[in-house]
Amino acid sequence: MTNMNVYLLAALSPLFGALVAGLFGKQIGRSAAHLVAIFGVAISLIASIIIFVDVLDGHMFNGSVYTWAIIGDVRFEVGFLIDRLSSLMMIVVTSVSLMVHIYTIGYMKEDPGYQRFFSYISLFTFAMLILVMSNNFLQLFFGWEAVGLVSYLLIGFWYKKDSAIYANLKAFLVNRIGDFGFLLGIALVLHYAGTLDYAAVFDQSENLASQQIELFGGIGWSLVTVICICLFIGAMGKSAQFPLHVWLPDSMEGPTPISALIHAATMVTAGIFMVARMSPLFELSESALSFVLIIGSITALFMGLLGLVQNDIKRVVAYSTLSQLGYMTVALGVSAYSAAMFHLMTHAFFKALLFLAAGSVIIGMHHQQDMRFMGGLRRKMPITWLVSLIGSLALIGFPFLSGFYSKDSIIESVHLSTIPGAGFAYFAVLAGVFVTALYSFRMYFLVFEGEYRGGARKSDHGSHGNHEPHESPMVVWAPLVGLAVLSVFSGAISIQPILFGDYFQDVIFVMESHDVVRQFGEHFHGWFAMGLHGFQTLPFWLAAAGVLVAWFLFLYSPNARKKLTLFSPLTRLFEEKYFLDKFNEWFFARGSKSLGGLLWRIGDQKIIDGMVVNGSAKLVGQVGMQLRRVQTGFVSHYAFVMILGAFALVTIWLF
Amino acid sequence: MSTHVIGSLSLIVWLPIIFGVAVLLIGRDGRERVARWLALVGSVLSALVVIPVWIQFDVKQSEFQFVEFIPWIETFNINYHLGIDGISLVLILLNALTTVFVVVAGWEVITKKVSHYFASFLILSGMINGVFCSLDAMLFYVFFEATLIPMFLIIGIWGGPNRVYAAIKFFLYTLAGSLLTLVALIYLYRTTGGSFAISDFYTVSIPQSAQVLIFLALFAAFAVKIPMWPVHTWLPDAHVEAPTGGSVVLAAVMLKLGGYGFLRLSLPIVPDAARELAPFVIALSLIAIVYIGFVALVQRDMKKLIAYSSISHMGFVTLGIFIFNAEGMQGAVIQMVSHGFISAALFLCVGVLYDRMHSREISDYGGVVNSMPMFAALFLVFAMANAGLPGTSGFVGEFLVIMGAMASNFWFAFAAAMTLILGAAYTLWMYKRVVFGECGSEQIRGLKDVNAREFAMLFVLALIVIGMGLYPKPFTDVIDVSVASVLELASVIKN
Amino acid sequence: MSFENFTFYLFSAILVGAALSVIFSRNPVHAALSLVLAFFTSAAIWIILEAEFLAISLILVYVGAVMVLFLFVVMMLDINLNRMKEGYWNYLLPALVVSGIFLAEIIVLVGGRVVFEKPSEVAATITSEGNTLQLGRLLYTEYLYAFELAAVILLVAIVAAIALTLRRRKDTKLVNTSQQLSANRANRLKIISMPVENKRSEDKS
Amino acid sequence: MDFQLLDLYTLLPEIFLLVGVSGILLLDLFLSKEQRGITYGLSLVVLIVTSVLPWFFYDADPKVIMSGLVVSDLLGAALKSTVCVLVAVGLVYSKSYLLSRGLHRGEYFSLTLFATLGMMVMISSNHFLSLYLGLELLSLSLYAMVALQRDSGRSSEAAIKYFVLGAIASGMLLYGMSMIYGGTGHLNIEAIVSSVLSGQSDSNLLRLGVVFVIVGIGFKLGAVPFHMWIPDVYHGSPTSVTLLIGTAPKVAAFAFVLRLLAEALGHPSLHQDWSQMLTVLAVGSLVIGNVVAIAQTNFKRMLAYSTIAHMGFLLVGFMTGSINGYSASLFYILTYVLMALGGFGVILILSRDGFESEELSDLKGLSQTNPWCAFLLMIILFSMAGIPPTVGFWSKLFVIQSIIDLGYVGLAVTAVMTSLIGAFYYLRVVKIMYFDASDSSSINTTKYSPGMAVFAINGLLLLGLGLFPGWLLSLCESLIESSVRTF
Amino acid sequence: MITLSHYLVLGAILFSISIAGIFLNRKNIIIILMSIELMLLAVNINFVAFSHYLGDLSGQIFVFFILTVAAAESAIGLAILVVLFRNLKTINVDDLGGLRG
Repeated sequence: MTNMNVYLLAALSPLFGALVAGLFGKQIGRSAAHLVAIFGVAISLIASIIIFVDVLDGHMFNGSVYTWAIIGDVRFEVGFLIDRLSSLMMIVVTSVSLMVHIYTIGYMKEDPGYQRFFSYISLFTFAMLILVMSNNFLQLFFGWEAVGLVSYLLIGFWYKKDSAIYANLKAFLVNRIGDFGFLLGIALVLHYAGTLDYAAVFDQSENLASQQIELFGGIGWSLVTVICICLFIGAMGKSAQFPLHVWLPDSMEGPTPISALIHAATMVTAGIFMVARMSPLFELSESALSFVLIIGSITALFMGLLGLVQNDIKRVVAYSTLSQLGYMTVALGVSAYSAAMFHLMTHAFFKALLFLAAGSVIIGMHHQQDMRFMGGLRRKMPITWLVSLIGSLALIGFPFLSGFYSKDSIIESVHLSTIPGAGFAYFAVLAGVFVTALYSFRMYFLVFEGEYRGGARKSDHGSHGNHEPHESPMVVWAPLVGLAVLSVFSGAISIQPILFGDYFQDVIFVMESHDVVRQFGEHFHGWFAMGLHGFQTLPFWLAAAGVLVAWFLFLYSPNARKKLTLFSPLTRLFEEKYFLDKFNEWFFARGSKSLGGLLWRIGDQKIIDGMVVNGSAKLVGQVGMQLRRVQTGFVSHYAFVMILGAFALVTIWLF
Repeated sequence: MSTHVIGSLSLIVWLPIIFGVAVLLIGRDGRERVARWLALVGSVLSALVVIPVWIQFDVKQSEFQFVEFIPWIETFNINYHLGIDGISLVLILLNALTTVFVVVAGWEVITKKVSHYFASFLILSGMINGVFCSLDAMLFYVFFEATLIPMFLIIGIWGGPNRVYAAIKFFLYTLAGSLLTLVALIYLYRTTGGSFAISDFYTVSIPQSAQVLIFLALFAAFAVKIPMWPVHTWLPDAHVEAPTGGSVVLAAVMLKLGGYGFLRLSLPIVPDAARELAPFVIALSLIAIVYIGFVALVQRDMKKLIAYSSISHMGFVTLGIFIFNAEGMQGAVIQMVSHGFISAALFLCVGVLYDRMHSREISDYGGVVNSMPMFAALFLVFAMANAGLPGTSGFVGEFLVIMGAMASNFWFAFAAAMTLILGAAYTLWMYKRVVFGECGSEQIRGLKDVNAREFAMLFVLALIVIGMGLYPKPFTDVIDVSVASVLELASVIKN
Repeated sequence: MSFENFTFYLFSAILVGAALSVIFSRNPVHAALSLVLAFFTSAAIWIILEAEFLAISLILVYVGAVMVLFLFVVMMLDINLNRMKEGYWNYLLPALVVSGIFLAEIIVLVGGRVVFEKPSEVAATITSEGNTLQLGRLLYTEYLYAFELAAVILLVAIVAAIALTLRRRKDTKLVNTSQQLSANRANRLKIISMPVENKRSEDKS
Repeated sequence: MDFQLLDLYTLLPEIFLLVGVSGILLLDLFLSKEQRGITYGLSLVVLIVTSVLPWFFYDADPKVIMSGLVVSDLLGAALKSTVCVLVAVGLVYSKSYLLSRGLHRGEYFSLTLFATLGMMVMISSNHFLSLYLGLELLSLSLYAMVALQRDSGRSSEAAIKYFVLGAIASGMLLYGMSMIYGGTGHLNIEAIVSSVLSGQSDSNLLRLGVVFVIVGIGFKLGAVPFHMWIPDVYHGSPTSVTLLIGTAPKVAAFAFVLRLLAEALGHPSLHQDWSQMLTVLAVGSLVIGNVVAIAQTNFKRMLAYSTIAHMGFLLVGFMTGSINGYSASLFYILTYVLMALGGFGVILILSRDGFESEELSDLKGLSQTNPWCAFLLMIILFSMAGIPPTVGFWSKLFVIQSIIDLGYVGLAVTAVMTSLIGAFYYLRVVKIMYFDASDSSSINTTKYSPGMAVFAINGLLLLGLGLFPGWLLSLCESLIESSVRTF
Repeated sequence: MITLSHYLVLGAILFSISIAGIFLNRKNIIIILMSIELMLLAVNINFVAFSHYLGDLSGQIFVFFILTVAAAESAIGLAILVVLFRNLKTINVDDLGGLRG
């Protein structure tokens, strides 16, 4: 049990940092706050590494920390499940988080909410660790919602900005839609399995698979399919899968480190992690897998397309993130969980890199995010340029870079898969490769190559409009370099153990008939060979074509773009994001408000209050006023009534 | 079961009332300070006397504990019969704490008829404890009804502009419900052959048709009190017009009388009817959860919004009770307690704003965080708790009820889970409009952040809310056996 | 038709006629006189019923005292007879319908059952002593309590009537000499100070 | 004829009262206006002594005396003293009101005492004749008292209405009594009972008699549709007289109803008829009383309608014909008169020279000008509305309990639902006192006066009885059990 | 042969006439008072008749007291009427609508 202390240390030290920075931030000052926070995360990283090493030695842990509640026969526990999956996630989370912490020192230097920010990101790290270390659904949900909360806080970090507070509300609500499904999934699990503990649930997975549940008028649904789809709806929210992706681009209103940490590297991958964790359930339902696959491929392709028309540098990266999350989801759909996890890891590094680099550009540009006013930054920000290039290449899957290994594995897995929807998915991921290259290098060329176009907007920038772009301070670029290194090498060194070794052997369960990774592994002859082979594959040439087109349109002959009127309806469609935002705004936001107004004004005020409650009161009052008139004041009328009363009594009772 | 003639429970019931009367007598005009301090001492002492009971309470025992028995009206066998189980205990605790908060909240805000104000709350608190302790149906009813009077005065005297309408509506609405209950109780008295002891009601067998009528009569009172759709419309008015303390007690404790009534009377006394009519109640609860969620979305008045949110949350309580399983029922009880703290806190937050701005309109605010960061942080905790965020007490109840509902029917859980979205939507949208953004006006820029009194109050509440969310086991343990015994009683076939 | 029958029907007819006259005559004096007639005839009927004492007291008390009082009040109060006639017939129909049905109902109930019943034999046996003597004995023995109460009631009537109607006239010119004598300078003449009026009138002009 | 000296002992309260009132009447002739206080004081003394006397001369077992005209029992003793106390308290309330309105006269006090005597006669009567005479003694005194404020058109109007309707009601009651006499051949209650029991009675005549007796009772209590006099008389009379009419005579009327219906006509064959009739009267009273009260703006008039409603409740308990029902009704009437006493009393306390303070709006902001008074009135109002912990709740509860015992659930529901309507207008008064701002400077805000002291006791008694109603209820039950026979 | 019923019917007729009188007279209170006297007369006829046919004198005693009380009642009633007339200068029923509602 000595390990328990390490686990607790890993989980709680960021919380400690968060609390200190948050509650006492004002008192201890800026540097003390960031020191505490970084210290907390660093300890957590070290602990994670220790745990990782321990896990590699074969020490798994599944146990409870404390009992949350006992309801009837069900024990709700808070506990840890430390295995290869969670320890890998811990490393990813803590390392990216540490980089982001360090980077923040420079990025947020002048912000008045400096301590608050550190508190939030440390808190986020804590929440994410709770999520990944959980050994049961309840705690998973705790972490799940907690990261949502911190994401809400961070997107709205600049609470004076209307767009920011709009975006954070939107993010929270869209996530809540996902959580809605997720919670239903948990409820189903609890009801049918009688427990929320992963291991106990997985033990009963066969049993669950054999059951049916009636949802609509007597038609039986496979229970496990319903559970998995419900759970996956949660993942769709958190991992921004179509159509619940709408919050992610808007979340770029938050400070850039957040975009890197939350909206690229860690939080959005929670869904992927969760599905991988639930592989013993998902494997039992082909329908659910197909559903996952279709959603993933739609996201992978169509969200990438949107990246083509964005001008905000962060939004391009955001759509790229969406697209890459789609790739991971596709991998999940074809049961290539390990490939998904692999891509998750590499993506965490290179996407964090890209985001932070974009942040660095933004710093250099004095918080100018519009790419149309950039250009030629290669000379002015050499380090940023270099790491961005590396990141972009990794993203488009240039051989030997980390992205190449993970993405190619996914594409290959899809190719090999036979489950329904795989054909479409294969097309989508291939097309996605071209699109990825196109928007990545569009961004690259617009930002770093060509001439600097920033002068035009000088007047807009008021006080510091005259500043030339400059390289960022070291606290900013040092993490970039670190991440760049990881982006280059992490793929090559880890593909063997993660995909084809036995790394996920005990953690991820894949049915024999679905095991595309194993089939793919039969052709695998080491990372180097794969890299070399990469130059001959279709994806590589698609990517190259993408880069070329980008070069042509955005660097070589910008005027050619204007001639492409053919695509203008498409451009509009992309610019309006398939009109999804407008639809949501109209249907969900406006619709529920008018429904609420209707129910309130008509239902509550008119019918219940107006007619029934006040109506009856008014009725009684009016009857009273009318009856009052009977009391005319004339004594003969009174006598009349009395006599009539006597008359009535005689008549009724004696006849 | 040992019987005391007089003991801790009497202390719990009568101490606040005695202090209330003392405040009334001592705190004349010009002696407001004395009234305040006496009220504070009274409320704190009343809360302290709960502690020994909490400690001595045997969580394993399903019988009523701390029983006291004194004949009261011997002709009709009406007795002063007190006793508690776990469900009562947690609600008593809630009530005792809420009273302290209310006293603190009204400390410097109330300047008119100070002694009356504090006395009303103390007396009310004692009466509510009385409801939770009563084992005699008539005693229960007396306390249940008597609570109307102080609340009526609180709303009417210290309330907002439309307070008269609200107070009278509150009174008559709830009275309308409970009058039928009275008839039902007397009918039960007759059926048992002359006993008002609730435990005798549990054992007497009643034909099904009578059970249904009794159930409906009891339902009338408790549904109005809790309140359920469609008899909820008194609540928004009462909440909006009541002074902060009034809203707090109303939301935090008085609504719970309804839920408590269901658990203590409806289910065990007429189990067959309860089971037969459960789908009906569940339907109403679900309508409440969803319908009211939508209605809350369009409210422009903060208090009204919270009031509607209360109705929606109380929908969880009735849902949890009427799905007849341990998760649901425990969830319902936890939800009652947790909602007590959360809604109290939210109303206190609104009160804090109202004291400064004298407006409850959401549109009058905006950017409060700029001038009141501390307040904004605390407010956020409660807003999130109201939205049912895990880690806060608000989650526990909703979670358990949804879990319980799933055992009953997928679609019940589905509709109940809608609150995840709606609750977040209306709460956070309000939070956004009130707290975030640029300062809406100069007045907001000049707002002072919470003072020590307000901070202490809200901070303690925040600790409770988070504590209950992270570690609800102490609460669930206390109510576990009691819920089990209610369930057992509710599963008996009596007709 | 025996004499008894004849007298009964005759007096009954007069009684009913007089009663109708009471309610239909618009002049209250006529009504009062009709009522007197009704009392007389019913006294006659009571004599048929061998209640001589009551018959006599009916005439003494009612005709002698009560009806005189009525007439006195009628004459004393200045009543506008023309207004008495307005809207008189509007209520005739409901009055006749209700009282007609009422009558029919009562007749069915009380008449239908005992119409063939013979006069009780017992009734004849007690007549030897004389009605007045019997009543008197009862009144001062068994009904002493009631008798005393009746006395109290009459006392109340006296007190009430005096309290209500006896009054000291407000417009009397009676001089209270003691009050006049006790007057002094202070309460006879009151000097009050008034603001000067001139200035205001100057302003106005 | 057994003329026993002992009988007179038993009648000592009545005799004392009569002697007292005669003495006062005489004495008053020799008193100047300034010395009227003596009359007042003496009247109080006489009442108080009279209220004590019954307890020395009652018989635990009902004993019939005065050749069957009077019954001496526990119930009679208790009610007699209650009546005396109520009248005395009423006088205390009225003192300043009477002074300021020229009613502080010997006639007023002697008529009050005569009325009291009438009530006592009613309470202990065992014979239709004494019932009738007691009733008339009471009524005649009251008619006169209503008109006693001679310069007020309003009170003379009220008096004539009261008189005309009262006389009609007496006529009907007598008609009914004559039918019962014809049906049974007796006027003595015990003789009637034995005649009914032996089956020698003529049921047609008897039933017709019952109907008319019900009319008379309905009028006395003010039950719909014989209630029409109540609002006008309550409203038009000087408030002190309203107080008198609204309190003690109700107790006497209860005894009257009890003697007539429960004792004389309590046989199941008759009970069946009159209980149904009473039910109709009760429901009508509950509905009309409560509903019309809502439309009132005058406090006295509102209380008048509320009286009608309360009498409905009383009849609900009475119609059961069971010991439980009678005791519940007795409890109801006793507590009701306490409430009515306070309700009218507060008008007297708050009135001053030239100002009646009888409009509801006169009570505006009473909680600021006279908080203690407002608080007490609030207790009274909540008690009238039947809200625990005031005694009004228990009185309603016991009545409902008695009818549910016999299975009249529908009637019980009607009763409670109408009392919901009733709650509204009582609340409105509380609202006016507590929630509205004071705008009337005319209200008498004197905080300490004998009336105020009595009022405090009165209000707190309602609260105290609400907390400990048991003893009064068992008292009522034993009173009823000791004197009402069951069939 | 004159039976009890004859008298009872006569009483009933008088009673109805008095009721009709009360109904009919909206104008003059005095006539209403007279109608009430008629009603008492009807009652008295009943009592006397019953008393006669039952051979029981208590009925007649009752009538005796009714007469006494009626006299007292009339005195008070007329006194009130006088007071009323002094105050309002009318005894017309239709003018007595000051208290209503």
